[in-house]
This record gives sequence, structure tokens and C-alpha cells, in this order.
Amino acid sequence: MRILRFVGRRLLQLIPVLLGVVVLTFLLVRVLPGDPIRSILGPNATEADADAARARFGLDQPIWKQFLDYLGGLVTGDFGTSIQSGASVTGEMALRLGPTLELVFIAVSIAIVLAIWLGIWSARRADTVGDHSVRIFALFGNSIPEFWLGLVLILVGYAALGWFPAPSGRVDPDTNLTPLTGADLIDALITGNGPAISSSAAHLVLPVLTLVIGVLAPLLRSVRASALEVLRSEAYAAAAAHGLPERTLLRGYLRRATLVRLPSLAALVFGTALGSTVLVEYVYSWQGFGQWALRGLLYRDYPVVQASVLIIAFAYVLVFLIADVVHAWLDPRVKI
Amino acid sequence: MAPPNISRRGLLQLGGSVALLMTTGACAAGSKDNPESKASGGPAASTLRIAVSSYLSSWDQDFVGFDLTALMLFKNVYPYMIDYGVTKAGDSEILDTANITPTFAESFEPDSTQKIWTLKLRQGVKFASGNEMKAADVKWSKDRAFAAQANVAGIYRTIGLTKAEQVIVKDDYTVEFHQEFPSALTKQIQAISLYVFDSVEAKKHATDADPWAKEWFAKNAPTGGYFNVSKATQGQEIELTANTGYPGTDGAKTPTIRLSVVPAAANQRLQLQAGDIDIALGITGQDLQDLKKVEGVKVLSAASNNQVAIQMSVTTAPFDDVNVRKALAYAVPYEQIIKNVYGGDARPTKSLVPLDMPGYAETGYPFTYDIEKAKQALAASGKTSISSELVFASDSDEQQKIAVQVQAEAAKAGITLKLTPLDPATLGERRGQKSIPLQITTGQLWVNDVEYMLATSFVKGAALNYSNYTNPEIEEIYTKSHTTVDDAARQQLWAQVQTILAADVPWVIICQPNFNLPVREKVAGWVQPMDGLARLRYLSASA
Amino acid sequence: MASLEMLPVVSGTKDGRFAKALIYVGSGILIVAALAAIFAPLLSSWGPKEIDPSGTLAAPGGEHLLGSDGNGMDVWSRVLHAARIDLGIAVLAVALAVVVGTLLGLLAGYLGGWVDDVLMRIVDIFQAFPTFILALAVSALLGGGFFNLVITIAAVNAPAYARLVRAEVRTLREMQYIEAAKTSGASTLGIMWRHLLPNSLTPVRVIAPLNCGWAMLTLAGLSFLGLGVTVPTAEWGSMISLGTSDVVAGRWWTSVPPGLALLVCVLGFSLLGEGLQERADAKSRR
Amino acid sequence: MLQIEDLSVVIHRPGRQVAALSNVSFSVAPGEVVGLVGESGGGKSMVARAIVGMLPSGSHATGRVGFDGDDVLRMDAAALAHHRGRGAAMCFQNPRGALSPTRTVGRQLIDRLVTHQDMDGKRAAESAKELFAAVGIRNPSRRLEAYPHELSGGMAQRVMISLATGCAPGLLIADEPTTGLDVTLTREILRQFRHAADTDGRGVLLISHDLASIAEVCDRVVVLYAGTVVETGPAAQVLRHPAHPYTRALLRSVPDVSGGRAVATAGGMPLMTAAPHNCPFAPRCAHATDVCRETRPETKALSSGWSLACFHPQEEPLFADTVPSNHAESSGHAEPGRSAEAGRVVLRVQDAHVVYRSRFGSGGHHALRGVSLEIKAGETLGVVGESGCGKSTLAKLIMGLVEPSEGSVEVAGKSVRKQSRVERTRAQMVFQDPIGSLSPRRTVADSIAEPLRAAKVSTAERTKKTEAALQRMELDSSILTRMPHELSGGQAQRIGIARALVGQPDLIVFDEPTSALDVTVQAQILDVIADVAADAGHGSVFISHDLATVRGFADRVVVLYLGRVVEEGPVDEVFDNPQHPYTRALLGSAPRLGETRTADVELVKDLDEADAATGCALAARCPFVTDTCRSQEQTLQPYGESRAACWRIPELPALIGKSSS
Repeated sequence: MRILRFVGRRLLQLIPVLLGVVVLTFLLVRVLPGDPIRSILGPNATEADADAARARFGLDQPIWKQFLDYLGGLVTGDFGTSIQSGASVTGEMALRLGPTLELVFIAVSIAIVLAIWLGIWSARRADTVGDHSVRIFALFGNSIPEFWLGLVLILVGYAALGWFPAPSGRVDPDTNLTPLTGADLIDALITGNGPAISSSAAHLVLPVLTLVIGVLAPLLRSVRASALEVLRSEAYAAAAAHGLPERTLLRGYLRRATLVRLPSLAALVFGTALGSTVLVEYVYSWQGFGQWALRGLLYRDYPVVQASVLIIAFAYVLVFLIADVVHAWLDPRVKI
Repeated sequence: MAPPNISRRGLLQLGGSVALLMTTGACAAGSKDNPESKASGGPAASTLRIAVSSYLSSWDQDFVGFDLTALMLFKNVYPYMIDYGVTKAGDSEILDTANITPTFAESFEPDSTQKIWTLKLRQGVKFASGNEMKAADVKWSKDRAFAAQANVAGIYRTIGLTKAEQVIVKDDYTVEFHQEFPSALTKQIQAISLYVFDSVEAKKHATDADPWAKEWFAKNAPTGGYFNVSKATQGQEIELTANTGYPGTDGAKTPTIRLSVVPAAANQRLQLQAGDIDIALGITGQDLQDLKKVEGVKVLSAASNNQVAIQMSVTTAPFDDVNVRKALAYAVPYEQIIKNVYGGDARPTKSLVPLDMPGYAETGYPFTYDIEKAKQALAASGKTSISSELVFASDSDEQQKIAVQVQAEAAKAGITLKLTPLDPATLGERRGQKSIPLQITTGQLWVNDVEYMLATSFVKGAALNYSNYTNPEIEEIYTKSHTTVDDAARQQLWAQVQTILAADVPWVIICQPNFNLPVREKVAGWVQPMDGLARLRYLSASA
Repeated sequence: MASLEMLPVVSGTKDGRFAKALIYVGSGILIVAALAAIFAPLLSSWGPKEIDPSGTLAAPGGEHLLGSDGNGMDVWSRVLHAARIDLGIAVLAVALAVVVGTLLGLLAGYLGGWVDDVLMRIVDIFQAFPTFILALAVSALLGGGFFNLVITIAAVNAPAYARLVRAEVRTLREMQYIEAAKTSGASTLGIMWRHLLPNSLTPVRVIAPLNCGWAMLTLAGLSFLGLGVTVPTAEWGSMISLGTSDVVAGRWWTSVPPGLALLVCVLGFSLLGEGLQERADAKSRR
Repeated sequence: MLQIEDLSVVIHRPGRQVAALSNVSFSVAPGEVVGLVGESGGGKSMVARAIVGMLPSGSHATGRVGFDGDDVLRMDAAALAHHRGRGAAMCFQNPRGALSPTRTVGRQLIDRLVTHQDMDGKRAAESAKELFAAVGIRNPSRRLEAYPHELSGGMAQRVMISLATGCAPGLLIADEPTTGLDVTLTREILRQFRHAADTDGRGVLLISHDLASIAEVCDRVVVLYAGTVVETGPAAQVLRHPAHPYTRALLRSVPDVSGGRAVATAGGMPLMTAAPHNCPFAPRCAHATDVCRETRPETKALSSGWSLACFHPQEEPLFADTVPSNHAESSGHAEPGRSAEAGRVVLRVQDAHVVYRSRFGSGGHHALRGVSLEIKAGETLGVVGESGCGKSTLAKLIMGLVEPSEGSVEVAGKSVRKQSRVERTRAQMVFQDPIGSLSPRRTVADSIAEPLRAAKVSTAERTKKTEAALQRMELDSSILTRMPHELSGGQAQRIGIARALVGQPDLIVFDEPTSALDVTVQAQILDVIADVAADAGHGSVFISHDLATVRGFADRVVVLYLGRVVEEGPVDEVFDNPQHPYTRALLGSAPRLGETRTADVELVKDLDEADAATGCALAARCPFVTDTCRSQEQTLQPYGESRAACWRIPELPALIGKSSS
């Protein structure tokens, strides 16, 4: 109940932020140089044709009117019509969101689990060779541009070793996967499609690995620092001084206390990974949200850019909200 | 608009611009003729895999944006009543733009006034829904175009079709098009416009708010063409299967074609090398040269009239001075570009008229790379140095490389160029403003004729005339050419044109790169599409 | 002595020897990179934009130390000259972000009230976007080029600094020495400038180097998408991006050297940041 | 049971080395409470760590820590695991910090019960409840579910004790168990340890910096100085007749609530890098001779169980006069020419209320409820009360750092609200945290001159005045260029006082100026403050939770309780003849040297459990509460020279007599 009230209150607080995001993106796309209409018409179109097209997308209206229309649409869940495709943005977005979120969620989850495990391992061996090497390796991973790393992984994992499927598509079409959510692995699991499960999982390996390597370092750094802080805390020393067995110490006194500060960082990392997908998707032919949004940006497809930016922002703040809830759940000191 | 009289010039401009732009960045190439290898092998032979660089933005041809992948697919999945024929060029097969033949139609012929065109449908053509294609479908499709202001409605204006009432159903398989005026280009225009929707199916998805089922068609693939879309994974993959409901004998040779979206060229290349795809449509430049050496891969190659040029705005300083234009023409390292950018796989050209176009003469472009002459030309304009901006498409590696080479050499002649890569939206906008001093253009003319070339690029107001070039003599020659039918006389006119252009130098013509298409060795039957939109029905794979 | 008694059971850091090593190695890398950038023209016989008329994609050795790229430009020279652009943009952008962010954070944190509310809501809005997405949008708006990229990356990062400094200031303003300054009659501006500013920068000092590394990666990402530095300006990200297909063909030299240069410099910033972080942690324990 | 023999601990760090303990020997027997006393840096905690085998990294220990026949220093991991908790269990200094924040205190206790008493979960839960009840936690089953941050300091300390006893140890170690606790609670907590020794037969090692406060419950006392044992002996002996000069200095540094003034000992504890080869106290010792400076004294037994390491054991009484000092003697404050009546009024607080509004919602914390004060130049007002009584809020109110929600504050005749920046410097404050009140990145010179800067004093003048103030603080001017973190606590507090003085203000507020300092340093600072407060030019407010320090030099004193003044009067009158039940309880709990005085009023419940909705603030905790108390707001009424806010005062002597009989 308390959690629900907290979530409710936080959602209310989000409204002004999201409204700001709406206004900002609406204005931003309109001050971008470039004409969205010209790119769909071809050069032979007359001014009249362009005007007609503009009218079709409501771009002939005064700005405030366009904004009100857009806002009105948003309230009913209508993000408008894509200038490039003429299709409903809501529908297109629904198709694109699944694959990207699947990628990001899996990658961030793996990175978090790995960071927790390695971070605590590292902290317990603070200042040993093992600790140092784990940290340096994580920093290395963090220093490689994702797109380059992606290419290297393709060269090694696909071209040289042939362990992974061709970097195109997300699942072998012969598995006849029924799309439900757009997240292929999830769909495969729901429909119990065995071949699709293995195919989509195999396709996920390299892009997920790319993202994991890219985002591991900050998580690891944080977990290690927190774990070290806990290990060095009087509270932990007290528990150890009272002779509690190793297992109780690790489970009851180290782990949860260590993870207290992780959620908000994990949310931040989620954002980083979300941003990185624009690059990673390109390299792995992963036709997801990032590619869609980028194309929208390049072609000045106003409704697409507005919707994608708004949704990314919404997902991001939502993840932060989840992080806050998890934080509150982990840390009893947090008042919610 | 559309006063009947502009017709010929307008039409030529229209068609040319579409063609020129369509081939921009797209791949097309001739192929070895191998009609024997029909789809008869095992499952491996029955499926071809093609990599494209992007997914199509919409399935509705009436309202699609300018999207090469989509336009190419539409040629294969919409039933087009008429289309170009195939002809031989060297050892390649190419589409013959001069010869338009019925495909899904039985016939498409005018009456004596040239104003009423009768379309007789082929009987027994089935949409995937099982409905037979009938006159009502044609009528519905055209009603939709006019009522909902589809892209074709704009195109139709130029042949005097502006209202739905001008399309009249005679019987189940006959439709008449009543034009407001006769036009020589009716066939050309209808070839790109006469595609038909399954109206019975469409009406099921029409709503009060959306009477023309735009929402539905944007998301659902059309049926009834040479291929049906058997599966489409948004953004990722499209599976085409040969339409068994097509009663003709020239149906698709390959039962299944898979197109997968692979944006990164390096990826396409890796997959082609590994045999995971059969045809890579997004590979350019150095990669092509590299692939020639790869086992199992062949690069289909053919000379082409694809032109790479820098259009100089003759109305924008400093290129409003012909000496400055000449200076740049002397400062461009033609040979070096052919070597560095195309790996030698391009032909140098000495005229703004393409090499294989009738009338080509070497006098058309008397400029070679010569920094000294460039300096002299610049001095003749009274300047020792100038600076300007060179615009190119940000998504084209090829143009970028050319820009880099030009910038470096032009600098030696005292011409400082700022490189400005522009994304499609901004490029379109700036072209609309006609304010780009220098821009790199690549493209191919749809009709292999100088009159056509003038219409698209060198007369006042021509759509592709980014140079803003005008010359009364050229206008005069152009007008004269409409009525000149004698070949020799036309040749003479073209010689004049090239002399004038040689003096005015509106373009720096860089070279004519060859078409190259990397495919697996088993791929056969490629017909080089002159409009850049591959007709997949000719393709086959040998096991 | 009191500090020793507080020391924990676990093996402690050996007085930050590793932190010191991280800081030394990190700043060593950066100093070398900075020197390479400064003396780039002296270290290379070719200009960074000079095209070798004899051809492209020459293998390393011979005329070109690290070969030449697809445009016939000398890779070694470009890698060196790119350091100017990459380090320059990263450092300037982060510096700008720190200055602007700190200023805003200081105002919001100390003044509180509506100033805080307005500034922080704006920051909230900016922070509702993942930074790379925001960078994409802003660079599409401003276009490429050195200073536009500096502004882009600074704009994307400034909100984070504003938030960081604000949080710090809100803690600091409850400190006794701020009360002491108030009771000593110090003016608001004086308190902000003399007491809050120097002390609120502590976390910034740790974050800034890490942020520089991030800025370089962002820059490279933007260049990869064609939104960064315009060709043929030597920049690591665009060099890597141009060289990707060469790698596939086995011509490693066009993209591996800039890739390594980028990696090493980012690593330099990361090591420095990590070292500073560890030292700060150690200090706060003391 | 515990037998420490010749224990030395050296901690090696790159670049430095610290001899934390040097040749320490003492023992603890079952059922015995031993006090381990000394200032911070003396090595007390290191002893505790050595006993549980948790020395910091880089430390090298020699000697023997015998525990039930085994040597802790030579135990293997398994033996150590058994020894920790089961053998010796520690109560940590800062209980809230020592409780794991993310686990309920009940779970933490059950963890220990399961580990050391082999209980299953269910029995452990039962047992936990009993243990909680045993340490005086009301409503134990509810508290078991609590997280540490939900507990008050006193409650946390009780939980800590239950955790330690839950291990069923042979030896209970308590590291500064009462630091930060209010006086009324301190006694209660200390009693818990005595109880553990008496009923369960455990050995107890009680570590404290404050000999006086623990002496009451200890059987024996061990005094540490610079890592060496300087004196060991029965508690009463060491407390009343200490022989070692350090023990004596320690005891004399503490002011006595009955009026004994603190006697300062100059200097500070040295940081040893190696085991001392001489008497480490020699540089500060008034009796030191050359032998002390050259040879380290052996530990010699004086009588049974009483031994010390000194060449010159002192035998004369600790104070010239051991009787609770009378007026004339203890008061350096009633000097002629400091007649309070003569001065002008420098502070007038009238019916001030302060409400801290919570950020959201309408509620708020009512920190002050109608406080009125008046101070004249040359006068010193003491303000005492437990933590949370509103002392600090009062200080902030006077300084203009918080606004009164009702009432008014005037400094030097001008309302604080209307002060200009320069006028604001007419009142100055000396803060609780000496180092924390100095801007970390400003030099000492900068800090001292800050008020002058606001007053637009010229640079040259500033330098002059700064140096003058510094001189008065007996500090060398070389300190001016230092940064706060390079200062010792005592130095920093002198700087703080110098800053307060430098602008010659009308009023100086001392807010717990010595509570963060070590005992001997505290005595030094109190000397300085007494000197400063004696200036006729300004009035002083001295705020402290420690009654004894206030008595030292205040003219008048007010007792605050939950934001109200409950008693007010001349200092000696209030201390020697307290009226209000709260004042009585407070004074009764204050530790006294050399005597055990039982409080005649004992409050029920802890402070945080009391809520003052209506009526008398103390109603919830007062043993003499009636319905009238609960319903009627009490106002200050004159009783003798004092004024107090309790209507039952006339009946109190009778009531007290009844309850104690």
C-alpha cells in the first residue's frame, strides 16, 4: 500500500517533467534544419504538392495549434502519423520497442548480476592482483567504442569462429516464430517454440555482450566501492566480531547493504545502454527502436522523433522510478 | 496547374528526375545471361537471400515517402499492368525503357485521338485473398489515388488525368482512361503508376474515419504481383514467394526470396563472403574491389551511364563567374578519383552527355586536372583565392571520398572548400532554396537521349538543374529538338549543346562509374534495372 | 590515531598505492597524448589532410609509418592530429559543462526556493533523456564542427553537474562553517564563492575525468553516425568508422590505430578517474 | 579469564609507523567489571580489537592475549570464529553505526543466538524477545521488527548490549557505551553492564574516556596513556586517590557538577612511532624529572591490585579540598567589576517560538515554545538540557540562523530580523565541532578575519586584530597559514574562539564548545572560555548538556526541556538547590567524582518516548505526575531565587522522601 502510494505520488511528479519533455521535443524537432516534407516528395514536386502534403500532416497550422493537436493526440495515445511511412506512429513504435527493450534489459540485467558478483568478489579481495585485474579489465571494456567492439565481436564470433549466426535479423525466420511482444526471445518462450528460443538466444549473444562490456565498469566500480564500504563499516565489523559465520555475513550483512546504492546507478546505466543501442543496433542489423528513431531524426519525421524521444524519456524516468522503489525496498532507511 | 502545353518538357523532367534520383546510391548491374538455371534445384536453389540496407517505411505505394527499398519491393509485389521490356546490352540484360509491354494487362492501347487509353486485364490473376483481379480493382485503386491525393495523382496531372471520373470501367476486364489531352508519355507514366490494390479486401478494412484503408495498407503488404509477401518481420526481414495466382508464363523464377535488412556495409560483406546471403545491395566502393578477389563471390559489372558530377550554381557567387567554374574544373583530380574512390572501376568522360548516349562528343568537356591552368583561370576571374562550400549526401561514402579528394586538390589552386555533408531532409530543403554553391550529384538518366537530359538538367526550371543554369541557345535547341526527328540533325544539335556546355561549364563532370553488384556465384538471371528498382522475377539460383 | 582505530577488519588498501598507480598511469597516458597532439606536426612527415598522389590504402612501413587510408592520407599523422580534436573537444566540453553546471547547481542549491525549483525542473527534463540520445538530438540541431560539438557535449553534461553540485551544496550549507560564515556577516555571494564553491567541487574533480572519457566515446559515436566532425578532419571516431570495411578485408591499419588511440586515451581518463575516486574514498574514510 | 600480558601492537603503513600499544598487561576475571580509561589515541580500542582478534591490517602484535588459557593472537581461523562472540563479544562505541542498517535488529540478534547458542529459529525468536525485555526495551516483539535507524541512541545501545549478550560471551567488551547519551540514560546503560557481571558472571571490560562516569560500576580500573598502562587499581582507589600524574590530570580536567573547577594540563597526547623509552607523559608532567625523560618507568605494585608506572607517585589529595566546593572558592566568575547589573542588555529574547516546518504537509517540529531570556554585557548565561531540548535551536535563533515563528530576538537592542550584515556580526558563535566550523579550504587567517571582512575593516587592520586575537588564544602566528585539517581539535576551537572575539562583539554564544574534545583538551578550552566570558564588553551564552561545565563559570542558568524553560536562576542556586523535578533528575544523574550520590528523582522512560501534547512537558516521564500536570500548561513561578515551571514544587521534598523510603 505504502509502495503504491509512493509510486502514485512519483508518477504525479513525473507529469511536469514529461510535459516539459513533450514541449522540448516538440520545439526541438521544429528548429532542426531540414524540411520533413521535401524528403517524401521527390524533387519534382511543386510547391502546391508540398503544401498539400504539409496540410495532410497538419504542418500548415500555426505552431500552437499543432502543439495542441499533438497534445490532444497524446492524451488518447495517438502519437500521430509518420511523415515517411504514413502509418500510425503508435503502431510502428510498438513493433520497434520490443526488440530494443529486450536487448537492453537482458544486457543490463546481465551486467548488474555480473557486477554484483565480481564487485563483491573484488571487494573481498581488495588490493590483490585479482581485484586489480578485474577492475582494469572492466575499465578496458568501458573504454572501447561500442560500434568498434561490435565489429570486432562479429569478426571473431561470426566471421572467424562461426559460433554465432549472421548478424542480420534477430531470429531465424524458418523457426516460424509468432510475434507477440516483438521481443523474440520472450515470444519464443511464450509460444514454446524450441528452435526459435535457441535461434533468438544465439542472435542475442553478441549484441548483448557488446552492451555488457560497455556498461559493466561503472556498475562494477559502484558495487565494489559499496561492498568495500560495508566491509569496512563498523556494522560489518560488529557482525564479524560477534563471530557470525561467513555465509550469514555474506548474505545477511554484506549483500543487501552493498546493493542499496546500486538501483539508481543501474537506472543510469540503463539509459546509457539505451543510448548505445543506436550504435549497436546499426552494427548488428538489429532493427529496433534506435534505428527507427535515428532514421526519424535524419529524415525529420517529426511525429516519429517526438514519439521516440518521449517514449525513451518515459522509459527512462520509469526505470528511475523502479530503481527508487527497489532502493526503498532494499534500504529500510528510505522513507517512502 | 498542369496546363496541357508544358507536357513534353514537364514529362521528361518528371520521369528523368525520378529515374536519376532512384538510382542514386542504389545498386544495379548487368548480369551474365544464364536462362538455363531455372528454379529447379533443391531447397537451397529455391531460396535466394538478399541483403538490403534499410527496411521499407510503408507498404502503401500511394503514400510512401521517397524510399528506395520500398519502391523496389513494390515493383515486385504490386501487380503492375505494364512494365519495361528486357533487352541485351553487351553480355548483360537490361531493362528496355523504350519498350513498354503489358505484364498483368492483356493490352494497353490508345484510340486514334490518343486521348482514350483502353486497359484490358489479363484474366485469372489472383490476389492472395483468392479474389480475382478485375476492372473494379483498377477503378477502386484510381479512385483512391484521386480521392486521397496519393502520390500518383500528382503524376497523373501531367498526362491530363485529374479526376476519378476519367477512369471508366467498361466490363470486368476492361478499363478506359480518358485523358484531357493526348500525351506521348502516357505509357511511361502509366508504367510507374498502374498498380492495383485488392479492392475487395481493402473495403473490409475501410472505416468511416479511414475510407481508403490507409492505416491497413501501410502495415499490410499488397498482393497480386509477381511475388506475394509471405512473411514480413518489421524492420528485419521480408519473405517473398512467387505468386501462384499469376497465370502468365513469365512468372517469378525463384519460388522464395528473402530480403534481410543489414544496414552496415561491412556486415553485408561478411555475410556474402560466408554465404549467408546471395546478393548484397548495399555494398559500394572499395568493398567491391575487395570482393572481386573472394572465392564464391562474383561481382556483376557493367558499364553504365551513371554520372558523377559537381553541379556549380551559376547564380551563386563565386561560381557565377565562368572562370571560377573553369578553375574548379581544372582543379579536380579526375584520374585520382577514379583510382582512389572507384578502384579504377569507372570511366573517365569528356562530356556532360553520358558516354553511351547517342551524340556523345569529346569536345563537351575540355578540362583535365591541371593546377597551373586552374590558377590561371582563377587569375582570369581577377581573384587569387576563393572559398566556398561543397555539399554532399552524408550517407554516401562515395560522395564523401570524392569531396575529400576535390577539397585537397582545389586547395592547391587557391580554392578553399568547406565540406558540408547533409542529411536527406536538410539536403532537400537546401536544394529547394537553390542556394547550394557546389554539390555532388550521382544519377542516371532514365531515357538515353540528350533531349531528355536537357529537360531534366539544363533548361530553366528543370527539376535537377541544381546549377540554376540557363542559356537561351540551349533553350532554343531544346525547343527545336521536340520537332526534330532526323537522326543526323539531332546529332548536330547535340554537338552544339556540347560546345555551349563546354564554354559555360555548369558542371564538373567527374566520371561514370560502372555498375557493380556482388553476388554469390550461384546467382543468375540478373536484369539490370535502368530505374534502379530490381525486378526480382528474373533472378534464379543454381544449386 | 583515531583513524587507525576506525580501520576495518578487511585488508585495507595499502595506503592507496594502487590508487596512486592508477593516477600516475592515467595522467601519464594523457600527458603523452597531449604532447603527441601538441607536437603532431613535428612527429609526422605528412599533413593530416594531405593526399598521397601515389595511391590509397598503402600498407604500413615505407612511405607511411602506419600506412594510408582510403583517401590516401597518412594514418600515423591523422592519428596524432586527431588527438587535438578529440582531447580538445572532450576537455573543453567537460570544462564548459563543469563551469555552467557548477554555477547553476550552486545557485539552485544555496538559494533554494523558486530558483531551485525552476532550475531543477529544467535539469529534470534534460535528465529524462539518456545522454547519448540527447547528444544526437543536439548535434542534429547544431550540426558538426569543433565548437558545435563542444557545445553539444557540454549541454548534455551540464545538467548532471548542476545536480551533483546542488546536492553537495545542500549538504554543505548545513555545515557549521557555513553557519559560521553567516554569523560572521558574510554576504550570500561571498558564502557561495568563498566557502561553497571550493568545497562543492570535490565530487566534480572525480567525475570530470571519467566524464572526459565518456565525452570522447560520445564524440566517436556521433562521428560514426555522421553527426560528428566533418571529413576530412582527423578524428578518431570518424577514422574508425571509415575504416570498418578495411578491417573486414584485413587492412587493419586504417581503423585499428585510431581505435587503439581512442581506447588508450579513454582508458587514461578512466584510470585517472578511478584513481581519484579511490583516493577520495580513502580520504573520506579517514 | 582474560589475561593480557606484555601486549604490543605496532601498525606499519608505508611511510609511517604507529606504536598503538606498548607492553600492556592486565586481566579481567569472571564477574568482574574492569574499566579501561584514557583519552582518544591512548589505545583503548586497540586493546578491544586485540581481544577479539581483529587488529587492523599492517599491524604486528607481540605478547599474549590469554583467554581461558588460549592465546587469541595465535588462534587459527576456526578457533577465532569460536572465540569471537562466544568467548568475547563487543559492544561497539556507536551502536547505530554498528548495527547493520539493512537488517532488522531482531534478525541480527537471532543470527547471534543461532550461531552461538545453537538455537533453532523459533526458540531464538522467543529468546530474542526475552533478551530485549531484559535490557529494558519496552514492547520487545515490536522492536524486533525495527531497523536500526528507527531506534533512538539509547534504544540502539540497549539493542547492542542484547546483541553482545546474545552471543553468551565469557567477556563482554563495551567500547565507550555511553558516549553521546544523555546523563539520565547513561546511568541506566552502565547498570546493564554491572548487571551482566553480577547475574551472569560475565567478565566486563568497560572502555571509556571518562573515568568519573564509569567508576561507579567498575571493580577495577586500567588507565592507558599513549599505548601504555600507567595505572591499574581498584576503582575507588584510582578514582579518589590516583597516584599517577596522568590519572590525576585526567580527573582534574573534568569539572565537577558540585562546583569543582577543571584544572587544565597543557599539551596533548603524543603519537608514538615506537615503544617509548621514557615516560610518555613526562613532557606534560609537572613532576617530571630527568629520569622520567630518559628512562621508562617500570610498572610497580603499590598495594594489592594497585600498580602504576611512575617514578614519582603522587600521594596528596587530588583537590586541595575534597568537600564539594563552596561558592567563594569555585567561582572565578563573581569577581568585582563584573557586576551583571551594571551592563547594558545585549540580548533579549521574548516569548520566542521556533517551528521547523516539514517540507510537505502542514506539520512541523516545535523546537522552541515560548522562551524568554535577557543577558547584560559582562554576564554569562548557562543553558542546559538533554539533547533535543532545543538548546541548539536557541543558539541559532539568537544568531539569526533561524527565524522565530513567534516572539522576538534583539541583539544589542536591535531586532535580529532587521540587522544589516555588519550588525549581524555583533553576535558571534563558537560551534560544537571545532574543525567542522572552519571552512575546509580557507586558511586560519581567513577564517579568523571573516567577521572583520564583513565589517569592511582594512587589510592591515585585519591582520593586526587577527594577530591580537591569536595571541589571546596563546597560539603562534605560524598557524595562520594552515588549513583546518592540519589543526588539532583544541587548536581549531581556539581559532573558533578567536574568530568570535576578533570583532569585539556584544554577545558570544558558546554552543557545546567542548563536547567534541578530549578531556584534558576540554579543560584547556574551558579555561580559555572562562577567560573570554569574563570580559565585561560582551555577554555570553554557554550551552551545554554537561551540567558540570556550565557550573564552572555561568552567572545564571536556564534549564530547557522540550523547548521550554523549566527552571531558571543563579547558577549556584539552581545546582545546589534544584526545584523542578527535571532539574533534580538531571543533577542526580550527573556523575560526581569521589562520591556516589543517588538521584532523588528518577525519570521514567527515555526522552524519545515522551511526547508533550498538552500540559506539563515532563508529564510523560515525571514520577510525580498528576492529572493536573497532564492538562495544565506550567509557567515559571518564583521559588526562592529561582523560578521553575512546576506547580508541585512545594510538595516535592515530601514526595521525594516518600518515594525513596
